[in-house]
Amino acid sequence: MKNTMKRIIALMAAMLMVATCFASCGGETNYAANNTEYVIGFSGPLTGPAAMYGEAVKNSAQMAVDEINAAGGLNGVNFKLVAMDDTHDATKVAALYSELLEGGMQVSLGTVTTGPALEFKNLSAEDNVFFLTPSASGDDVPANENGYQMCFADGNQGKVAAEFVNANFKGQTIGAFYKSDEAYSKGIFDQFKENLDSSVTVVETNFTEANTKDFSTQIDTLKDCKFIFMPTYYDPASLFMTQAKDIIAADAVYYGCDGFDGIDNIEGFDITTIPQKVTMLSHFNSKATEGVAADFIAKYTDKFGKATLNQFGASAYDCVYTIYEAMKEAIDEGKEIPVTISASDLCEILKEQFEGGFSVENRVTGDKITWEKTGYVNKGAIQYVIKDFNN
Amino acid sequence: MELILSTLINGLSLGGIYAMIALGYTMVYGIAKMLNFAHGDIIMVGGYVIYVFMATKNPLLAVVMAVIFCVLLGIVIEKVAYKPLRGASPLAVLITAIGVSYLLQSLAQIIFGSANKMVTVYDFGSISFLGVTVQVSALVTLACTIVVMLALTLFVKCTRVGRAMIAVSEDKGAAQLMGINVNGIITITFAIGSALAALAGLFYLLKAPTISSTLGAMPGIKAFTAAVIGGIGSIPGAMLGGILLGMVECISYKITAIAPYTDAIEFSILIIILLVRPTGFLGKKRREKV
Amino acid sequence: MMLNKLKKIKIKHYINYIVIGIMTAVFAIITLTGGRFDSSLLYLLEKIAISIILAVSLSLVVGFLGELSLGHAGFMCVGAYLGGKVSALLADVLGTGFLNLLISLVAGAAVAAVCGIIIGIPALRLRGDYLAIVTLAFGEIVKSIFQNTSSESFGGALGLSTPRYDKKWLFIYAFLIVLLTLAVVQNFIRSKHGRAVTAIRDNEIAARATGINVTKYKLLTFTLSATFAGIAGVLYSFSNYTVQSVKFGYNYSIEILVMVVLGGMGSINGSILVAALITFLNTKLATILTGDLAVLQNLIYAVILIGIVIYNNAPALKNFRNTYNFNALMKKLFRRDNDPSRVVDDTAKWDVVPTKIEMNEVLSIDLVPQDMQDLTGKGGDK
Amino acid sequence: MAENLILETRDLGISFGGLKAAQNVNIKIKKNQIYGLIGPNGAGKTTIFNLLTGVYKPTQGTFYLDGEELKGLAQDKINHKGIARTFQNIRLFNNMTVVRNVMVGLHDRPEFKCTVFETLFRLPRHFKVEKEMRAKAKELLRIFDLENDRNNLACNLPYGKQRKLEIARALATNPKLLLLDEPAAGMNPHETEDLVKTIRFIRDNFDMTILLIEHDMKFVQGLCDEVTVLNFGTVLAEGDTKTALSDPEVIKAYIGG
Repeated sequence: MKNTMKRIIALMAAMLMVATCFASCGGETNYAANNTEYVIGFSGPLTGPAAMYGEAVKNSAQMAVDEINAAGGLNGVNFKLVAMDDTHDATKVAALYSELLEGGMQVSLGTVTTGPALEFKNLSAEDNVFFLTPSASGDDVPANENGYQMCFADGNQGKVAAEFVNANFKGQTIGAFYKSDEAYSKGIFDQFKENLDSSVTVVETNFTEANTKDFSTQIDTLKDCKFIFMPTYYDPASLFMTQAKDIIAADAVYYGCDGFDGIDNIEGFDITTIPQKVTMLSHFNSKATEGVAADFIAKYTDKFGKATLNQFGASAYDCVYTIYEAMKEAIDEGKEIPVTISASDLCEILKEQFEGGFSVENRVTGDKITWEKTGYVNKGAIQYVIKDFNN
Repeated sequence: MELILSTLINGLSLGGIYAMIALGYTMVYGIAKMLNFAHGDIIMVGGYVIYVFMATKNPLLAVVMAVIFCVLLGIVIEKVAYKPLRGASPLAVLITAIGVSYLLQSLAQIIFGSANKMVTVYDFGSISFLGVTVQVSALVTLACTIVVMLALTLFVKCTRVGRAMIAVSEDKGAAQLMGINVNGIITITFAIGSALAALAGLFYLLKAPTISSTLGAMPGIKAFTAAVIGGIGSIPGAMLGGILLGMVECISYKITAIAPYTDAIEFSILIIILLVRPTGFLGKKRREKV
Repeated sequence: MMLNKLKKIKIKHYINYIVIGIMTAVFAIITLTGGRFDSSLLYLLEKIAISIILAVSLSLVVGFLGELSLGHAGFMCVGAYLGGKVSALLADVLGTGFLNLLISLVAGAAVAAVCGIIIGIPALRLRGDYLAIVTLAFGEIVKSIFQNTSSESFGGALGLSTPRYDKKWLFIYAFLIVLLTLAVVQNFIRSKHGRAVTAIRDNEIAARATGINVTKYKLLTFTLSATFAGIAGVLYSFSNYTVQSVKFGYNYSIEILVMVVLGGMGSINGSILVAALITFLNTKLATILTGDLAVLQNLIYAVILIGIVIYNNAPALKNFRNTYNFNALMKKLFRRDNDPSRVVDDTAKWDVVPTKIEMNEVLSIDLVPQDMQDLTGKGGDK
Repeated sequence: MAENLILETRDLGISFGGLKAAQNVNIKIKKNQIYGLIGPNGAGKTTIFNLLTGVYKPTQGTFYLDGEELKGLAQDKINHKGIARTFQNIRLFNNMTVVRNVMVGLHDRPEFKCTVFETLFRLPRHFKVEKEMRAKAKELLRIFDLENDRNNLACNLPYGKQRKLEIARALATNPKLLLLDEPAAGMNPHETEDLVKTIRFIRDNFDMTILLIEHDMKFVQGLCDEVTVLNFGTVLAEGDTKTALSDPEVIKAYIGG
């Protein structure tokens, strides 16, 4: 018995020692205290079905960081980009976020996709970390004070699409195809339907995660529609088009949102074999021949090829520059941003900038970009034709 | 009318695929008395083999290679993972099968990456009749399934090996005493099941030309549902169950209000059937010996 | 007298309480005295606690009742959504304090328990493979239903937003709940009722003939197991801002199953250790193994799973197992069981792999003339 | 006379599909009897046991234990009413210790009642019941000379001891009628002799009535007061052991022809 008591006490002491090693005393910890560069962090799907987006964001953001550093950084201080792979899985975000923060992240690009962003926005609000997401378009993503979007919010996309339909298809029947158990797809569709003119009839059909391969029933439902709204990612969309190419009328139009981006770059899928017209709502023209966008496209394809060139990357490129310019403006206004500034302090400074009507001009994804207090972006949308009718 | 016809054709072709997979399930279950959880993943392997050999632009070669590879894989899995456990508790065998399923999925993902791969095996085009446009591949799938089912029934009924299979499924011990090589029969069963899975992989690719490492997981479970509905161990039962499930799925997707719950509906059917009639429609009842 | 009583208590039985209890106490003391931990560590601890609760509760069904459940994540899902919803509703009235946690836990656990009863009913009629499939189907049904709810009720595709509990304290509560789980589960299995459950596992037919109410105990075990899965779900909703039902798919159920199997089915301590280890590794590997290598983790689990099961169950390896097992190895290392006069303590024999009656053995009608040798051998000497 | 009957079956029978496994079986067993149920293989002896213990529901007739009709009750209920059995192929709880096997048998005795709630919260009754159950189990094991094996796993016992343990477990449920399915199967003459003594001991000391299936005729003749001979599911002969066994029909059935 004595022995056991001794053992228990020894165990307790050992644990106390180990635990105290992990513990730190006092108030908030500044994980950036040892930074020698400004650290920008984000998490995105670097692998998995949505990897194309994560890669694009990572490449473009890195490109922007390299350019800024090559130009001397911010008053001589360089930037550093840290990317984490969340495989589009919201449950991984919390661990990755702490990893980022404890690794010294001071400002963030949030996450690439919406699902993980819903977790990220709250985690970052807890620690007061500023983020400007290039592509997580969920309506709730910028709900907290510390979050801003570079892309159009889903609701906004749905609204713009509905306005387009209201203007062009009054009194007609259109089709809609969406994924009922995905935040992005369902979110856009709900907004779309809400803003739709009552004279427009929607034939809607949906699919779920369990069946992302065989769309014959859905195609069958939509086969008489001349305009099909498809707020989905490119993967199911491309499958739908392949399976439907003979069934849906050749003069029908597929109308997608930013998830369509990259549909013309899928290995094994030749979009020119699809007779129908494919259009999407975008803020980036990947076939631009002049201006900043053309520069970006040239630089990007030169470095990473065409496969991952899409608006996610373009948006991320703009995000990094926006953050850089906001910090620069703050310094110009006399605020101090030391390299070891804590994420929370930097967040206060950036929030003040963004709330104070900060804007950037002549960027890849917009000529003049401003932000509302809610965190939503204000800029022009492009109706982008990926591919016209075949004949 | 049009609506009914097109739903019918879609349901039949999807049901054909389920039936094809369910045939493999049902044979293995009937003879080896185990739920081969990895069966669905053999479909995926077949799909990837087709994908690899489609580089030669020869669909026939790709399909033949897929069948051969899957048969070999099926035999290897049986020998390495299941045979040592013959006579062990069913729980242990089931867990191993789940392990094999996981193994195949993760191997595929390591080799081919996690992104979906598009692969067009052969474009049969489509035809129109009675105002309905159907993909020819759907009809091909259905025809093939029926042929395979008939062939299997004949094989089991009329050949020595087939009759030996029935004997093994009835009573392993007695079959052994009668001079039947039980292990050999089980191996043959796995080989046939895997070949069917490879074909199912082909039909899947004809239907939806994309492949990923989780391709077989859901169809696998659904096909098991089909096998149970039809009565596990019964070849016509698997066919019946597959077609039934395919129809249910297509009809459910057709009705927008319940479309999102299609999976839930299918699985509820499974649970209800198991509770009300655990032997399915065409299954035989067995009594426990005390 | 008192000392005598104390002596009778076997430390071995309480070692898991002691270790976890001390750990919790230590962390609580540090937190109380103003110490802070990195949020990554806190989050890891929360996850470990959740995993332990899940593994221990699943091992009740798999290890002790001997039935395979592939829908454990489904019960967790129910708990997470219901508990999360209750706490979100209560947050306006009560804030996110301890009272809220308590009420949500009770709510989540209760609903999960009801689901446990519902899924326990098939368990009475089915067993083995069929039951496994039914539980799997249940998990998928639950997932699919919550995925498609309206955004006002349970958030639908966006997931349910839940209040996150103060992370400084949540992990301590989580570990207190781990202790509670352990107490309930271990008290249950180390009682006459637990004995009845293991009897059903070992030989259901004999258990029935011995007067055990198999129906009652199967339902009870499923319900108990589901309840704690529900509690784990509520904790999950408290440790995250959103509950998204995709998480609770069949893969997650398998992950829990892996913990139980690797821990040695029927070994609570094994489950605890492996649950903690796997959760730790998963978190660490998630940042190390990036890219397509991330699957390597699954590959390794699969190989270990197959290996362990074959090693533990293959009839051909029986002799090998008896000479080279963990206990024999320990004995060799520590030589403490060599004294023949030492009576082996019979209350500690829980660490054995369950065996069920062989299916082949029972799947034929009673009337097959199976004992021919009796006629020729015994019948002769009358 | 009638009130002395422990078991009475009235036209008991069952058919599986078209197969009549047992039909019109009438057995009357008096208190404290050792009663034999014999017959060639496939005669339906074990089927009768399965009917009596509720494994199968009779499709014909009924049966009474101590004047109470038990037809249609669940297996555990029938056990509670007072019928316990052993199995032809031994069914022990292999991964549990010997003493625990017996304690499972004691599980539903009213004197060891203890609710789940009480055990979960470790109320005093839990400890009291556990202690008493263990003591009782040890007592039973002593009778069968298994006390020293009590902490071994049941599967590690030698064959003869496993048979004994199964009987001990059945006895632990405190039955009025004990059904033994081929208790002497696979035993050597010495063990069999030992078993005869044990069965007599049980009858005398536990005030027990015993119904047993056996092939070993010496064993039956030496032990049973009365027998029923079954063939093809029907009663061939019954009554006093010696008379029944010398019935020419019975001899014909056994020797064949």
